[in-house]
Amino acid sequence: MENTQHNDHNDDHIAVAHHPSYGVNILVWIGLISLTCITVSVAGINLGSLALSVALIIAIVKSLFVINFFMHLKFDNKALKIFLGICVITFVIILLLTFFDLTFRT
Amino acid sequence: MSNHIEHAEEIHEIHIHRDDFGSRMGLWLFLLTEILLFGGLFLLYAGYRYIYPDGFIAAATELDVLLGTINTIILLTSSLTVVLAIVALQKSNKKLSMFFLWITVACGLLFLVNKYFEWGAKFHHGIYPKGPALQNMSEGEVLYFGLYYVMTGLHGLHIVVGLAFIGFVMWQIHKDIITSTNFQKLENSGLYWHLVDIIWIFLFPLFYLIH
Amino acid sequence: MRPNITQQVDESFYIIMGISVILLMVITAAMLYFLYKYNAKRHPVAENIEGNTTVEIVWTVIPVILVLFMFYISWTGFKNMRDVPKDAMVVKVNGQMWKWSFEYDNKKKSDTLYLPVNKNVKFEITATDVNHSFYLPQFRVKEDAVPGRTNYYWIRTDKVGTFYAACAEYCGLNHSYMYATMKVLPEEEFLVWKNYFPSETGKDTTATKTDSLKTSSTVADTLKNKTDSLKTTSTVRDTSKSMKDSLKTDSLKKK
Amino acid sequence: MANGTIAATGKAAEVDFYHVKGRHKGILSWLLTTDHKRIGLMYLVFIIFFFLVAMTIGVLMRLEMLSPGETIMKPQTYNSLFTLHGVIMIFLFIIPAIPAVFGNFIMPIQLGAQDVQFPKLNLLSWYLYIIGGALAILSLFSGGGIMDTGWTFYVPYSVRTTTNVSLSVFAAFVLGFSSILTGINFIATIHRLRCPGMTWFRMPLFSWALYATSWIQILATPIIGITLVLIILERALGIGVFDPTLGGDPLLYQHMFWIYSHPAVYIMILPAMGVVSEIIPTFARKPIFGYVPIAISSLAIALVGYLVWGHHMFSSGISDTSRVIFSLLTFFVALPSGIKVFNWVATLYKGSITVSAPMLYVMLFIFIFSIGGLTGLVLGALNTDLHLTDTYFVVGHFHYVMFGGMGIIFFASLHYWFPKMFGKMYNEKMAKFAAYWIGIGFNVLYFPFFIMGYLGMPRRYYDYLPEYQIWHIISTVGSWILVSGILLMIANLISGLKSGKRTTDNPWGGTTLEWTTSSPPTLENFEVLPTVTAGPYDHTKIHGQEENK
Ligand code: HEA
Ligand code: HEA
Ligand code: CUA
Ligand SMILES: [Cu+2]
Repeated sequence: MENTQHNDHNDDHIAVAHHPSYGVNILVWIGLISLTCITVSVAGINLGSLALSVALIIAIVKSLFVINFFMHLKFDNKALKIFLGICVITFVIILLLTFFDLTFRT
Repeated sequence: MSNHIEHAEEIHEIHIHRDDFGSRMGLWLFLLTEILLFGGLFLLYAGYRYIYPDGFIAAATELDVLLGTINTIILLTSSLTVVLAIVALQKSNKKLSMFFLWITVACGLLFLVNKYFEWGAKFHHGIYPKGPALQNMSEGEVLYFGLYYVMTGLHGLHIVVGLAFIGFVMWQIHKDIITSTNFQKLENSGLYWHLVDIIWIFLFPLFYLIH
Repeated sequence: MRPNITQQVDESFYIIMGISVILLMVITAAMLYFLYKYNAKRHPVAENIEGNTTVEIVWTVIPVILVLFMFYISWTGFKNMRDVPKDAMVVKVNGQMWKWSFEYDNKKKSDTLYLPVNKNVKFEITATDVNHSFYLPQFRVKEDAVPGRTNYYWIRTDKVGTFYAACAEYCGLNHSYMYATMKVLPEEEFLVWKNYFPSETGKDTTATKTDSLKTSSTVADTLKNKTDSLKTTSTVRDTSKSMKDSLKTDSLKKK
Repeated sequence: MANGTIAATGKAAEVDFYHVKGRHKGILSWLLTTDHKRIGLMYLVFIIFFFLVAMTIGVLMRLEMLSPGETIMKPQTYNSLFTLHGVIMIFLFIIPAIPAVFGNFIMPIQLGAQDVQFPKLNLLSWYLYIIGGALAILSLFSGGGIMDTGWTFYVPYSVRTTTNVSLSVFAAFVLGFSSILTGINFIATIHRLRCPGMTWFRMPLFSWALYATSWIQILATPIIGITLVLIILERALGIGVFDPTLGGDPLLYQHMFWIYSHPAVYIMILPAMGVVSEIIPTFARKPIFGYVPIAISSLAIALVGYLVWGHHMFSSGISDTSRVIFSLLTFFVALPSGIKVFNWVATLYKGSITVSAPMLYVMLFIFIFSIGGLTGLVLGALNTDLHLTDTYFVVGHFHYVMFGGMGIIFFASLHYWFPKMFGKMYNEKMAKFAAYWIGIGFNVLYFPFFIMGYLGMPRRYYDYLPEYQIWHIISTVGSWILVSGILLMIANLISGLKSGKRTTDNPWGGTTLEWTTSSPPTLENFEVLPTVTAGPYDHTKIHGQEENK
């Protein structure tokens, strides 16, 4: 058993995270503002049951922008991505299992 | 299985070495708890919205979409300025960095002022827990406003904490404790601020944009 | 006929418990045996065993089978429990601090639960203030009484006799005194009671209860008080003489 | 000396961490310390304090149950006492106990680190724990009297009762915060501070267990935090979130409560399982059987533990579909625990076993925890649970897993790491006697609970029908046996602390890194940072034998 296994103690090279430049960030911001406008105007249209999904999808896209660029997760260590993934999956599981109760109640 | 003995003098100084990534990891872990803190509330929201779809739609009409949109834009902008402050500091432009942070603080305060007027208007109309108007509303509406106050209130509290964090960081930048090579604290305050922003990104459509 | 719920619960219990006891004995026996056999005195040099994939698989797969079996047993019992027979008689149960009250399909109300024997009975359970739980220990089943919701279960009354219902969800000061007496009567007697006797809620039970608390007597007394009040009802019943006679003989015949 | 092939140069040059001259002196050198060992010990003092308080309450409750009707107290007192007993045991004792004390003290050393990743945060966790405890105590003497809701705080009762729920609940909230910060600290420590060569699969199993535990702490605790805040808001402001008269759904409260509190039971047991995996190889003189399965099953328990909270709500009226799903998942959570038990027993096979006090406690644990866990299966079964839920059967189940599982292992850890922490040794004979005595008392105390429960004795009952009295009497007598055993154990440890023999650095022949430092360790734990070249439980070269190889 040689010491070949990856030990994330050693990857200090990403200690200082890479940040996108001014320009990229401003572009992301423009995207976010546009998405806000879209979601507000879409809300005016009567989409029925789709409305919630559309609103949520837009919100998810927006938050992905913030997470990946503003919070530069895209350029950061893989461990942090896994952490966030675990957290989101946990939340989804909780939601799902609770709804197994709510939707099947008599 | 090698059994050689390593003399590792060079690691002896490990305790003074700075671990930016470790610090960031700690903050991310904390953010996860924040996500789940609000997650609990989102779970309640989902449950009650499922049980009382009509009440929620009726109640949402009471909120001012314009005000909500303005607040969204304010928060998104403040998020941008935090990032720009980091980029500026990285480029050793301390003045510019401080300037961006001031904008962030201003945006945060503006957001709170808006919220204050929004809540004030609701209170004025008797829409508050045990308030006269709320008592005549349907169950779904009561729950909607209960959650509205709790969730936006908790979010507001996070804004306050975020502002305090950023204020502290600004003071340290001013004192040159945080510098272009040592800015993890600024990063962390930024990460926190973005999370508060993300939560708002979800609160906004869920409360303001239901029809 | 449908399997009896009460018996099914007991069966599941004994099967799962039986498997568990065997597992426990195997584990404990192995442990003690190893402690004895490989004691440092008897076995001074340990062997360097780091694991064995085959046994890992074995003791994963066997428990999987066992737990699936346990799940299956309890699930069949559960399905029976939730599937109320069509002919079940409905009794509405209401819990409040700290008494039970019952309402029958003819709007008749009572604090004592009278039921006909050999009948399927469905309880529709709710509460007015806080959570309670309608527990019939002798029938091995309970379901919470939650304000704003109606839960249900059903039982089959298979013998005449006196039973009791307890409150099994903590509900405050007198939680441990929240009993109701349950009388299973021969069907005719039950019908007479149901159709000819006045509603009797809130008659004396709460009073007795608080009294019994004050004098800090025991639950047993409380229950006895209730049975006493039951007895008074039956003396009332004696007055409706002609009916009584016919019923008595009938019920006797049945037994 | 498997895990610790280190460059051990001139030792004893440095003094141990008790005698280091720091910036502060006297009591301040403790209150302002950031040393993980000192913080661990400070936790130990207060955790034992709260444990004793709650145990005393437990004994009082048993006295009350000696006879039906009033024995020594009024119903309101009893209701407050079991609430207090539950709240203190859960939030102030069992959740922090092993992680905060032994996790803090031992885990960084086991990883070959000098401290945790965030030492200041560690101290903050301790202060939050103290503040939470102080608030809990304050709540007894203020407001409308001692809370009487049960440790589950079920609405609507918790919103209606006039007792001091808000403050107690706030105390639990603060304690939750403390627990979260500890979790964050441990995860970061395990990711960042493992010494060179300490790969994930060379980590001692105790660290693995703490890693899994920390994840549960981080991901589950916030949910209870917000739920408790909602109770406070509901009580103080009448905000409608759970109140059924306003349309709220009490079952959603129960979901939120158990989304935390079920995973929380694995916060309690996982660290204990980690300790077991440390002690057994040491005293069997051989590597643990199935290192990888045990490590992975810790993660599996953490994961599956998330999916089963509904089994506490089988009788509350959740949908039939969800009951079936939750029940099935509950059965699966037994598998990883089973794998651990089997591997532990298999480790004994062909070992060279010394049954010292810690080992004795561990054997007791395996027996008692198995009973507790297996009765958990009866509760997880759909139809039997409807009979047994909220009866003494449940009370029996959870005392077997909590006290018999985690509590006993807390005692085991005290005995196992005692020489390391204090550099002294207790009286081994006495310790073993106390362990047997505790084992007997424990079973006499709690086994009757299963019988009573099956016969239909509901829990949280101040008063009961005379037919149950015989079981209550046996159980109360058992509590006296247990009390004497625990007092004996404590007395023995204290006298060991005062006048015990000095020990060597490695009295048990352990192979993990903490046994390579001095007892007690120096401030920075290691003279020279260790480098690890093999797995944690390699006994082939125990102390002194490595040269011969
Ligand atoms: C340390 C704490 C702890 C632990 C580890 C557990 C472990 C388990 N618990 Fe327990 N439980 C509690 C603490 C704990 N519990 C508490 C505090 C309550 C009550 C809360 C309240 O209402 O106040 C409770 C209540 C509770 C209930 C609800 C009862 C009710 O109110 O109706 C249920 C139901 O499913 C349950 C099930 C289980 C199961 C299946 C496990 C499993 O994880 C057990 C797994 C272990 C084993 C199975 C034994 C070892 C394995 C073998 C010997 C191998 C062979 C076995 C097979 C695979 C078949 N528990
Ligand atoms: C870790 C968890 C833990 C532990 C260790 C214990 C330990 C004990 N518990 Fe526990 N118990 C709970 C957790 C725990 N309990 C929980 C969560 C509940 C549910 C609460 C609820 O319903 O909300 C509960 C409920 C509960 C009940 C049910 C109440 C009811 O439903 O009506 C009972 C009844 O007998 C009981 C008894 C005991 C006893 C006798 C002990 C014994 O172990 C105590 C043994 C005591 C000693 C051995 C003391 C020795 C020491 C001293 C006497 C020192 C005194 C000196 C000084 C202070 C200096 N407990
Ligand atoms: Cu009603 Cu307990
Ligand atoms: Cu559970």
